[in-house]
Amino acid sequence: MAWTKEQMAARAALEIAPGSIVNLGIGLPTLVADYLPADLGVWFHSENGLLGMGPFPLEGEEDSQLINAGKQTVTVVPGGSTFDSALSFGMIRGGHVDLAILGAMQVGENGDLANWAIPGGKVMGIGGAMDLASGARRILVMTQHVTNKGEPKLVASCHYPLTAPRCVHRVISELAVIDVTEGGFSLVELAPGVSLDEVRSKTGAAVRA
Amino acid sequence: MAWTKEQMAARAALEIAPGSIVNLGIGLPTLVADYLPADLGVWFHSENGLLGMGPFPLEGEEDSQLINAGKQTVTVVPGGSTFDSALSFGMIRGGHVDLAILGAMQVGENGDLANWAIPGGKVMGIGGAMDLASGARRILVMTQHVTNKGEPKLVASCHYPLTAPRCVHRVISELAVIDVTEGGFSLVELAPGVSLDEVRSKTGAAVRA
Amino acid sequence: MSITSPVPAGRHRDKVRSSVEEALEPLFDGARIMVGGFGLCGNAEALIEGVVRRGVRDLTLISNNAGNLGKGLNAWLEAGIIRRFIGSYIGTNEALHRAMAAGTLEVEIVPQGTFVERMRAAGAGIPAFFTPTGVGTVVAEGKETREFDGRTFVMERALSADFALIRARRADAFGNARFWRTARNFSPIMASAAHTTIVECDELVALGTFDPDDVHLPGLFVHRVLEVKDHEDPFEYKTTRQRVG
Amino acid sequence: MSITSPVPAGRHRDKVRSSVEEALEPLFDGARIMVGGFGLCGNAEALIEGVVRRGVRDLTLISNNAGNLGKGLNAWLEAGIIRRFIGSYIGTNEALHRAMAAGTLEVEIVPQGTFVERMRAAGAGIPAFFTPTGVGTVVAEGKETREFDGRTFVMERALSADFALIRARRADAFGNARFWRTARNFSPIMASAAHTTIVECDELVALGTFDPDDVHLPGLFVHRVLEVKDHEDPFEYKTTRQRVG
Repeated sequence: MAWTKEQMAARAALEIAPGSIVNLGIGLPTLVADYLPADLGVWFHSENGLLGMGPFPLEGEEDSQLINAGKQTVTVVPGGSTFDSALSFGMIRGGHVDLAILGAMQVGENGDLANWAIPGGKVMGIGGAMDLASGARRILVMTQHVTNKGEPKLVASCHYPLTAPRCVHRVISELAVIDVTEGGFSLVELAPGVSLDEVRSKTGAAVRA
Repeated sequence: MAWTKEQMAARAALEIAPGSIVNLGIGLPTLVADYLPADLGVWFHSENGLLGMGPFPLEGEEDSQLINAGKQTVTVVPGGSTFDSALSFGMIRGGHVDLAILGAMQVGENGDLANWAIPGGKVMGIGGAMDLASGARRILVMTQHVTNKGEPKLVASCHYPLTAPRCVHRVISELAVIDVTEGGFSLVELAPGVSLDEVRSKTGAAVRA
Repeated sequence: MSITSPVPAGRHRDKVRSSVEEALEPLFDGARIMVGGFGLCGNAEALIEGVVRRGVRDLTLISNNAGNLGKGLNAWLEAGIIRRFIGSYIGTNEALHRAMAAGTLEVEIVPQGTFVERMRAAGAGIPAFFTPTGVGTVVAEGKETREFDGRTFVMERALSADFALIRARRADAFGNARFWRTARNFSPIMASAAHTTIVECDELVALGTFDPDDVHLPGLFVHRVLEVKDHEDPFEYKTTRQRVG
Repeated sequence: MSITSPVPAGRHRDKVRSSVEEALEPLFDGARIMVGGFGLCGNAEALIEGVVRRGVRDLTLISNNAGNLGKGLNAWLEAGIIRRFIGSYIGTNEALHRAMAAGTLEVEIVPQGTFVERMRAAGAGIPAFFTPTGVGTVVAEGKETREFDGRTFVMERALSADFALIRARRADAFGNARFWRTARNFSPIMASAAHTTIVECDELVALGTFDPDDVHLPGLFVHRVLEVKDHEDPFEYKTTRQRVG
């Protein structure tokens, strides 16, 4: 049985080292924060200028000037700090963010990431995606294994416009955890009740087991 | 009669526009601040990270962590701010400092400035001199007209190592105020009782009058 | 003594303006205007509205977003006064999607970190720099790339503007400003990259109110200051958590 | 579920150290060490002294100055543990002049703005940038120069280090730090450019003491924190004015 989004988030949470700096992308990755032990000593970075991002505020305590990169109202934990965008992206590009968890449209077996534009589709913009993909020390992708149309998102070679080449280290889908290695995709673990054959049939490149 | 150092400073003070940002070099230029009307709205920048530098502190009020670029204790005026050196030199290089008043070892008739090293002499370092000379919008030099050995400091071509090429706009010495123009040195005014002939005889290049 | 070539008075006194109209007086057609804010957070709301009334056009807008939900900079799109937009994100901005589809607007999309670093470079006198961001993507197409220590980087150029419209929580008469939380974002950097920076603050305070160590934007980067007491400060997405227990 | 390649624990917890010796434990011979401060102002005095006792040598010292008046980093010069010095100013530093004359020390003198911008670049992931400073001087010799918009610039490279020794007024256990007045200078930039940043603070405060808007150095750039209650804080030139009336 494939993982739910919440189970994917819980699985992704296990990838976060104690005492690390983590940036969670918009959408699915945002859920990961809910599955971290409070005493893990993890600091969340939001590229709009916030380190030490806390959970959503209680109703009535929202501050329109305290938001995350998805423009959602958030809070700041004790020890958090705010700063301008130049410093914020200096943190990212300079390798001070240990882990970024990002969504994906396609991941190539060489680690290429495409997550900002579909040819012929509406351009949504780049935002901080390219900086995160090329700057964070480790890139974890969280994504559904196939598109709404059933097409593989893990592919031999991305044909969507790239966000960054050769940047993805690991992918967590609802079916499996898969590493990007020198030799291509390599299975790390399967969701309960999911077979390697199913993963392989839904992946657009070879998956080593 | 040649100007005293204090008279040179008073003359240099007239070069400072109301409401401008001014950086005063170490030594002679430091005196200029004493000759500015308080209501001129001038803000002094010190490249070690201070805007709105005030006068020396009263005895007993010195703070070892509040100094100017000459490492002298200073004060900060209401509305002043402190910042890191990257921002401070961004201000200089980015053209946000309207005027720098600097000392000189040699000034070339093309505006070249040499003020950091004498060949064969002790190297004192560069400090902020090169950034100021190439970054401030206007460079005013305050200097004795000749060296201790009687050699001209305003020369046809600098043979001391340059601080920045073609950067000096105006020179104030104890004898005269001289502009650097397309056509070389050009007299602006003489100190009282000083003759053009004296200025010319002590200058290592032609001086137009 | 006479000064034969008197220096013109500097721009660092008498900065306080008493109306939006007065603050925006120097704007001109075809100007390049930076507007601070991340989405609707930290927008100079009164100045943004004022620009439409001011009647300038053919503007280049340099801002991370161009409004959203019909708010903020959407007003400029709807008034048709923007010829070109340089920013990083479009998302669900329907007004911007419409203008792009209609072909009335040139759009240059830049990675957000490159966007702010280009402005930081302009403000700091750096004409160009190398960054890893965008290498191997469309962003690097037509640009110079280069290897340093075995990794490839792309050269990006400084990005400056004629004006920056900035929102601050508090400012003084010299233009020293402080921002609140994530409303700081691009604003202090844009202030450094523009020829004329206009700050709209919630509260104008006396010179000396700020501790020198706590000025987010030194007044040297600011040329006009306007107090605007009431702001809408719209929420883009108001998200909350359940109160436990 | 099992993780087959567990990620190593990050460096952002348990940063507080209880002695200079413990704080300096990771140092090694041949290390490149940045030391904050402008002259004697804002020096990490206890860490500087501790490095001599630590017994490492062949160091590259990256600091604007290298002490003065027999104080501060002069101790490193006198102990003979520096092989190379990168900074901007020597001035009346007799210990440095002696070491240079004796030929025991390589010295690289860099314009101060270029010095700090190179470190800022290293911290911000920028491998190289162009600056007007030094063009037409010995500083640009052997370096690539290039025209942008009719002006010539020189390309400078990022400058990083193994360690940064930083002095702060106050810091918390995550390493968030605040500086006092002009003691800030190069310190937050060096913290960003070093692999391991060690902060010596006058006062260790509880997490949450600082307003988030007023953290000068976010703890993300800091790896070890040490409280040192008593500092000499020497004056380099104590200058005063007369009390009037």
